[in-house]
Amino acid sequence: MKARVHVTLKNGVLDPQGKAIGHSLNRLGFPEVGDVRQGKYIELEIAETDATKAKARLDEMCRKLLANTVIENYSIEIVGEQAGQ
Amino acid sequence: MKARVHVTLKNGVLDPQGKAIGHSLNRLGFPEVGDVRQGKYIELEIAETDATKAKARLDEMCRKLLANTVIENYSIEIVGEQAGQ
Amino acid sequence: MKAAVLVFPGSNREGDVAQALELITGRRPAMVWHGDGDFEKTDLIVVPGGFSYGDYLRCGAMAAQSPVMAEVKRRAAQGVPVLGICNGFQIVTEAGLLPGVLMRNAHLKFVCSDVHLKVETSQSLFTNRYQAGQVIRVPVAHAEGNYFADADTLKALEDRGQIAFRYCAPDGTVDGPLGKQANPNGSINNIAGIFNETKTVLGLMPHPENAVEPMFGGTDGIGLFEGIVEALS
Amino acid sequence: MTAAGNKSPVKLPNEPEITPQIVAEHGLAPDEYQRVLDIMGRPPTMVELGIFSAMWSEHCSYKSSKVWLKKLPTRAPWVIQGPGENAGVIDIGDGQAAIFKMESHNHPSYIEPYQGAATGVGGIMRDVFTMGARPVANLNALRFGDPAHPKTRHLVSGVVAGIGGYGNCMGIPTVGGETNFHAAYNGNILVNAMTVGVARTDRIFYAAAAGIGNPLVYVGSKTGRDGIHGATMSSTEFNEDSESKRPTVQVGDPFVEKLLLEACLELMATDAIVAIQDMGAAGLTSSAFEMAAKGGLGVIVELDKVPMRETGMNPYELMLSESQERMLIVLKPGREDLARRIFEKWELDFAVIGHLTNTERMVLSWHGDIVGDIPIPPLVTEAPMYERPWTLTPLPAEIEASAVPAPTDLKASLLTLMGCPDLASKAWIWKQYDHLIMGNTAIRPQDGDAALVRVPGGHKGLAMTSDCTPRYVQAHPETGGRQAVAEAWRNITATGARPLAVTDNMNFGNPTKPEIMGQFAGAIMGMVEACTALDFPVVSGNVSLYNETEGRPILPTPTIGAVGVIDDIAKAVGSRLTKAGCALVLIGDTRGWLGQSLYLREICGREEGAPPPVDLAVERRNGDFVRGEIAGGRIAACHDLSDGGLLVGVAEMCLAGGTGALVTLPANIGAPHAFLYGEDQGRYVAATDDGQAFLAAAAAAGVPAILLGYAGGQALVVEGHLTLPLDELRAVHEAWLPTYMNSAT
Ligand SMILES: Nc1ncnc2c1ncn2[C@@H]1O[C@H](COP(=O)(O)OP(=O)(O)O)[C@@H](O)[C@H]1O
Ligand SMILES: [Mg+2]
Repeated sequence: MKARVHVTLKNGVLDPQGKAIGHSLNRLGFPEVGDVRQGKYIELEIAETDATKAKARLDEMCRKLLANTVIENYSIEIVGEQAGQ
Repeated sequence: MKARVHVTLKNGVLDPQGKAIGHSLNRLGFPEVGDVRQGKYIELEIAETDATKAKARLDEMCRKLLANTVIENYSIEIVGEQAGQ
Repeated sequence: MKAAVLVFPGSNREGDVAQALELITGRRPAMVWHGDGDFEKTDLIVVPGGFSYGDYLRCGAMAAQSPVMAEVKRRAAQGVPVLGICNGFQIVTEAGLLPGVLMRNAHLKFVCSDVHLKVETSQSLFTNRYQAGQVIRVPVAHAEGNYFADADTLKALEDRGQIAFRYCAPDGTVDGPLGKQANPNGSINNIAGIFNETKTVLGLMPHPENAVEPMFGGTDGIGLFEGIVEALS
Repeated sequence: MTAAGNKSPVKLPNEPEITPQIVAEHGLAPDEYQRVLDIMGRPPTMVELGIFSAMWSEHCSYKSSKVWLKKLPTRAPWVIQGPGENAGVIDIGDGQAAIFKMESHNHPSYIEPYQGAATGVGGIMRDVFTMGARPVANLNALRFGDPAHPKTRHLVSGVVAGIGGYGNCMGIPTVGGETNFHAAYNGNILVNAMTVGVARTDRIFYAAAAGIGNPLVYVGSKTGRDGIHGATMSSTEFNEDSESKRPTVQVGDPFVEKLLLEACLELMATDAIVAIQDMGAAGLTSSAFEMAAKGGLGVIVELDKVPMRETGMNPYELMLSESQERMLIVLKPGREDLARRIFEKWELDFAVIGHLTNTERMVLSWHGDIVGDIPIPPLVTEAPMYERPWTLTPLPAEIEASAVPAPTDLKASLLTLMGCPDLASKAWIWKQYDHLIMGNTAIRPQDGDAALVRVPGGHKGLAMTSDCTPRYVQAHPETGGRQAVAEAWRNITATGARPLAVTDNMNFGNPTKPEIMGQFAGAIMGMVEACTALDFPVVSGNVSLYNETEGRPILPTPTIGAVGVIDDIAKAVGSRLTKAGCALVLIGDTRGWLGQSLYLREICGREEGAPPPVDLAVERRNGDFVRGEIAGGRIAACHDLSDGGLLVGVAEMCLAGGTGALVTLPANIGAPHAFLYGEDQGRYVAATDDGQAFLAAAAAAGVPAILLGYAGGQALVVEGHLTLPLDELRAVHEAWLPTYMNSAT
């Protein structure tokens, strides 16, 4: 199955990339843009058919590697059986 | 309002990051992980109340700055009025 | 003194630090491959600079999970000194040996240049050859050296004297616009390097190993290595 | 397996008939296609057509340039390998060799600046380490469009980040280069990357295959559909469309290349390798072809064994993919396991994909069927070669100094020049490059005319530089070609090193236009003269043609990369003025040549006149003298004079070392602005402890030299004309590029 993981910075953690993007957008003629935060988006193919099991495993992956829980939150989404293209 | 943008590599474009993450997960005891692709996830606050207008502006932002359309696709999602937390 | 330098796929300053250690200690350090969960007993473990695993995902994240780092953590807990330089700082931080995190430079660009550092304390095995308040010049070369820690952690670091080096102007100024200008990456409180609580683990972004010969970057980095040698022999 | 002979290969499902349109899309002219039919004796299959197209592209075949390149001098007693291999090799003594080359990635960098530049750096490093060298330094020569052009900022930012991203991750210091801006590059930037490596002279690896039956091994990354037909693309002119029909861009993976470097060097330390060749432009096609052709052998490639990144790839894609970070190796028999272990340790793909034959044919098999079968020798011998018509650019009229107005304010004019895009500090660029890693960088960017890097494990230093003054070449290609070589030679000399050899990167417009071909021819003529006169052979190089947009060509840009050696690096000098009290001596004749000068362009707004002439005998005499004085320890700092002339040169020395200077204009110099800003060639400024002794030595050597003044203080002073505090000068010099890059589009 396929899973999607979002990794985002916790509130209160400075996000230099997001800030720079916001600045650039303002400068490029998008004054309406306020706060910008940049995170990561990861798509994974997983050889597992049980969604609950998959979710538990993904949780472990996030804690072990995909997110740095000192500064980041993560969220997991199981997309379904379809093979990724 | 708040918007979410996903920027992902086009099909067929090499994703060194995703590849390395996949390898690393396999090594860390997650053999079930197959293909991994990494993208960007951007949250923006926008001073705009009309969702259609906002979407058009976001499209422009993506083409101008947020995505590199030579190798990346993007998708835009308007989340609604709520202030970002 | 016997030192070990870890080598991960993508490490690239392991040669530089090995060369500096050899120059100063007269002894070639052991090079330890990342897959080796067990390696010879050593007096010092160096985690060198580079782009371990391409610095993909987060700098140091993948290397921090390697078998060799599990062993490093065990030995660090027993008091074996660990020196993490640049990517090594990122790795030991990701591995939990030091608090906080190294984020993308505030200007988002890689930066390679000489910087000035204020030595915050001479009371450590790494800094005993320097005076507290002394200014030294060494290079930095990184894209993610923007040290960050939450307010409580930061306060604890400051209160316990765990700050090792701060970026400063050539005259030692850390505060104000001069201090801000001297900071190459936007790190909080101009932090360039920190200790763990027992001051047996040092992580720093700058490269003292590239400042050990007069013609090749100056000699201000020598003190760090000499200090370690003295403390450990 | 025997070669299929005349038997037609198997057609693949859905394989189209070759139509004139398909032929044209492959960049083959009708007469070229006729030649394909004659060689094959039958219509080619798609994969065969693709192979002809790639091999006969301008990029791989040098069909327009070969007749001219042959004229370059390539020999000297210290040349181990001249052009024709992956990189040039020179002997630097003590059993060591320097291996180096420069290569362009112009078109890809315009389309996708970060990845285009990054993969350019990756490619040139592979060219060097494939020969057994560990890279010790990178350089890059960049030409961008007008800073005011809407695309320029984005291109600068992406290209610089890409070069840094790749080189920094590899751990190879990027120590030098050059960066110019000119509207002629608006639609066609130049990204020329150079790598210098060091190897033992008895451990150099070549591409020529040998040993019938020996296994052909593929290592590195998997093959994807990256940049298919990149080689063909870089051989055709750009038009408005090419942005929309962007081919798949190659993405670089510097992490994998770092592993590939270490794995290759580890394998090279064994005796397993017969031949090795990186997969660059035209990927598997050109690498397999070149190895077989150089060895006079044939090869069978079992394409289904190639490691693939994507499903459903076909032979055509596999042969033409330009996926990065791949190498092809011919192993000695029985060494497969040893090699496999090394590459697997480094987590790289390894596959035996074929073997050598005695047939002189390239046979491609796909799941047991023969899908391609091409005779190798005619592909090389029958490759198109053109003597394209050419008309030389006439020498423009000389511009007398009296016809050029003096500045109303000397100080303002100096500040304008020091802050103009071509002369402003490029620190914003080179600070994004790790120029210190490896701990061997003795002269950093901006601290000398050439970068100086210690040869690992000794006291020798390698000096390296890249130079070209395109506006001179445009005005008069022969003079410009001569000048580019002379400036490179001079830059190396100014550090105290002996200039040894050259790599070039010939960037020009559409060669089917006689005036463009004439620029090429003229530049080569000038280079031939200069390389010959200065004993400065060309050992490697690269040609990039069709650098035009909408019919507007770039300035002709024959970039010269050069390498020299100094036996005792401690004796080298940079251009930093650090010692107050030193005498400043001007070496070489000053006529006050303002034609094509930056003064004329930046202050008077005129790009006119004949470029400064280069007298090669004088160049050599002056340079040999300077080098001798440096060796004798009588020079503390030295700077060659080029862009901007004398006053700019002195200002750069002051800024680099943080010491001011007091200059007193000698009598009888004519117009001061011509003396101060003229770009006469063959000149240096040297700082020396004993000015009088120095002048006497110069006189004895027949070298013109005059005392200019003294180092000291914190201002640049030209007595009676100018007093400029260094802080003010520095602010202007350093502000332009960061300010430009940080300002809104
Ligand atoms: N793209 C670049 N990459 C690295 N270094 C550069 C680049 N462009 C300029 N530099 C450095 O900036 C300095 C000034 O360049 P340039 O004016 O071309 O020098 P020179 O006139 O002495 O040849 C040199 O040290 C050069 O190596
Ligand atoms: Mg130059």
